[in-house]
Amino acid sequence: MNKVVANAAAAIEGIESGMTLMLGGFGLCGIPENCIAALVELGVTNMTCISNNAGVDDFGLGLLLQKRQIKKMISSYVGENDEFERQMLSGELEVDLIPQGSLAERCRAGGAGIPAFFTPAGYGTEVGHGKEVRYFNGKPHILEHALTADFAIVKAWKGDTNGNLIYKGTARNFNPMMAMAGKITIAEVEELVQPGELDPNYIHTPGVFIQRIFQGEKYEKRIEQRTVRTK
Amino acid sequence: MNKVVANAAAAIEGIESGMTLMLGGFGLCGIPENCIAALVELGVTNMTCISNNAGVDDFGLGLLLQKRQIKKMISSYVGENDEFERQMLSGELEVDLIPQGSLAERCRAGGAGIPAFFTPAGYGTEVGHGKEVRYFNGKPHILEHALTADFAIVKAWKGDTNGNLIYKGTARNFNPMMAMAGKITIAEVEELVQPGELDPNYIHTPGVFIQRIFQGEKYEKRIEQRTVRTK
Amino acid sequence: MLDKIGIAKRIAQELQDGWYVNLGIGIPTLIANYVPDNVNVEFQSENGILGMGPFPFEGEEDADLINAGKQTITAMPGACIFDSATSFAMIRGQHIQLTVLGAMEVADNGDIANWKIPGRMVKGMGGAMDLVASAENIIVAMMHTNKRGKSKLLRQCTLPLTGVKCVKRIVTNMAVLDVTPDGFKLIERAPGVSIEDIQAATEGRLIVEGDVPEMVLA
Amino acid sequence: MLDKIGIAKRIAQELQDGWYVNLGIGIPTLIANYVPDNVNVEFQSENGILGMGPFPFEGEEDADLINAGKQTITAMPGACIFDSATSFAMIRGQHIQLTVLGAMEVADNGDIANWKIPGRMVKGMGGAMDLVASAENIIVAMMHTNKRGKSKLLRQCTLPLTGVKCVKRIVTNMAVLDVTPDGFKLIERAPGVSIEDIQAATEGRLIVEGDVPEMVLA
Repeated sequence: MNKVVANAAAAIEGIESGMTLMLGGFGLCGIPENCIAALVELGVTNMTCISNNAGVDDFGLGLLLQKRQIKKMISSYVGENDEFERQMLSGELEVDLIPQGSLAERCRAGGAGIPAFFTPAGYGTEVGHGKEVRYFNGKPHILEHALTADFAIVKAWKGDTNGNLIYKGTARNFNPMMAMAGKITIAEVEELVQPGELDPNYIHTPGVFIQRIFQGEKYEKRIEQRTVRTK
Repeated sequence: MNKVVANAAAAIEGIESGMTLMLGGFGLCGIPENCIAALVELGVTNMTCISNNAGVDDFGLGLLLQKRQIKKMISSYVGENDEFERQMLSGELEVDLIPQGSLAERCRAGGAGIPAFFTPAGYGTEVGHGKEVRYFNGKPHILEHALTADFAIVKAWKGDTNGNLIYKGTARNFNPMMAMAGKITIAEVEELVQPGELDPNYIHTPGVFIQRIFQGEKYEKRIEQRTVRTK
Repeated sequence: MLDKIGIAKRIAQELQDGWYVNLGIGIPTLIANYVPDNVNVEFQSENGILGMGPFPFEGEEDADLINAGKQTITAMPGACIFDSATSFAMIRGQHIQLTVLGAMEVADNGDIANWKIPGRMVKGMGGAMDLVASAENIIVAMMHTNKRGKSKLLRQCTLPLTGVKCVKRIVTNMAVLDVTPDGFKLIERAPGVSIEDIQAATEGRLIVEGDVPEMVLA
Repeated sequence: MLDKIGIAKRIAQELQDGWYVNLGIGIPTLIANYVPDNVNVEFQSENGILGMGPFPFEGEEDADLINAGKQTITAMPGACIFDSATSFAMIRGQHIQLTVLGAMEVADNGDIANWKIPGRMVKGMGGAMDLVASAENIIVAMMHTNKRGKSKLLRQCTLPLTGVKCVKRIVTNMAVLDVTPDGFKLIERAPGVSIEDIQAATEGRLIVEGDVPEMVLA
């Protein structure tokens, strides 16, 4: 068994128009830059993308939006992207907005074989419309279902050829849950190492969840809100 | 705010007869030895203990069983303990046996504010009796509810005074989930350090889940099945 | 009348030693700058960090270390990093003692709306729905009226809700108010603001009992 | 007739390159010793490790590194450690390609019983119920008959079930059998065991079609 592929183009082999993808990241932090570029290049269309955000106009998933490759977004917050808002309000883009915690938990559930669970988030709001309501300890909860994807694409800091991953800082975010929830999960990493080079005690994503891995290149890691203080 | 207490006796202050406790560990691996000893000393009775196993006759929770301090055990496997089996078969001890994965997930759910979830484990068996059944993708699942405890007691390798914990090897097991599910969670650690000494990227249990912490002493770390090969 | 910093300063007085606190985007973020000296709190950012520190010095920004507002941040000694599922386990499991967030509208039964203006603006709820559905202690930080001078403290929300009957306290540029079964109860007035001013700017039911003190800001 | 090692060796032939495999306590544990040379598999132990290695050398035992049978183990290069919830996320989420476990009884519809003898023995199900409820590929490793010579391959289980209609294949000291809609289908005979021997030792419906080959063990 060899999980290592040469590059992003090889990693996304088998991704076809109309499929559902999960893409890790929060804002532009921890997004699979190499694979997104390869998806633009590949030109697949009518994609359903599950991702907490939709990038910005000219980076991240915004690149796929520009090219009209996305049919539907499943996200929690899309406030940084004018093109997104335009396509959504004009009806060109289907959008399913999900509370962030429910999105994270639904991805985890999809990977963990939990088909559905109850959460209080969204009760009494649009999010709860049409969903089963049940009270626990006197408090209303709604039933939410697991999310899975044809392909999940995650970005890690380091990975070994077994697929074990370590993320850096808050670039971890949704990546670990999405890694669990892909029928096929692709990991792009800044540094690919041999088995034994990562301490087994500090692995964030066990290799069992990863089917393909490669070392990405030219990470831009764009900062959305550069905030500093003066010395 | 100071989470640090002097020792096990101070840590278990407020634990009273009749309460529900969660205790981390798998077999004798990763069990809170110091706090168990202190509970024997304290002499509380009629306890409900949620723990994957029940120790062996003369170590771990077996010590509390010997002293008849436990009214009810909620566990997945109790095969290593003759006194346990005797008390259970004679009816002195109430026992609720739960599939190991459901036990882990129910503790996590308790800590994560998920009151209930569906799982396939136990469908069509005694475990499923009386529980709601629902089909997802044509497969039967049962509804399982969250578990919480008055006190959760966990054992970690290293911890800082903020309550951040790192476990070592397979001594991790149930400790992280139980740490989340205690109304009050006590952590005993082999080495207590200052904030900043543990790398934020490799914390297994965030300090937010821990209310009391202390450095334990004289860890025996008994091995249940010493298996070796010859050079 | 308070400015945004004044609102942040007033809310900072609510912080209690040992609390874990989630601060929303906007005014709430400013609160971190005004924590009282004798109070230790840890700030959680729902994208996955506990123990957020101040912004980095110029040149020390790390693209892999941001807060929920996508701003570059630093980590305090004793911080920890976690994934989004664990982050919302903390929130949903009520391990965070206080949530402070902004709002477009608050109703006098505690309903809140802050994520959508149908047909005009949809940014998404982000973590707000999880936060308001679970937090035991929710303070809303906002201006008392919107840009057109219309009250944001209503009898009923007109915008799609973020959560129902969840807000406990509201701190605006004009007042501190608590949500009670009978409506907004006026707790404090901002410096120089009269009860009449507040009544005029509040559309929801307003309860004024006895002397309402003026806020004292450090 | 096979001994326990023979059963383990035969099951080892089922392993496919790249699989993640969970081995139960007892005979299944032995399988790790007989993995074919050209096959790479990783063993998962449900207490929280992937990439389990052989037992440690004497004096190198680590109390903090055990398998689900509470035995001291080692970790292979590329191993990883995780908590029990994540471990069963792997299992329940069907990320493990093969589960091998022991049984007291198997019924010819795939039901399995292995955790309780009412009034006499209750060890608990451990992870077995999660494993059998989710694994797509379940092999039972057991003796064909119990200590009193009674068949363990039944028309119906008499003991409390661990899982329903889940077992795919059974490897005993006498035979390899698959569970089919019409009962146990005999796939292979153990060396020196006749079809009649197997028929006599099998209480459940047994399907014998054509020539049934004898197992070939390396």
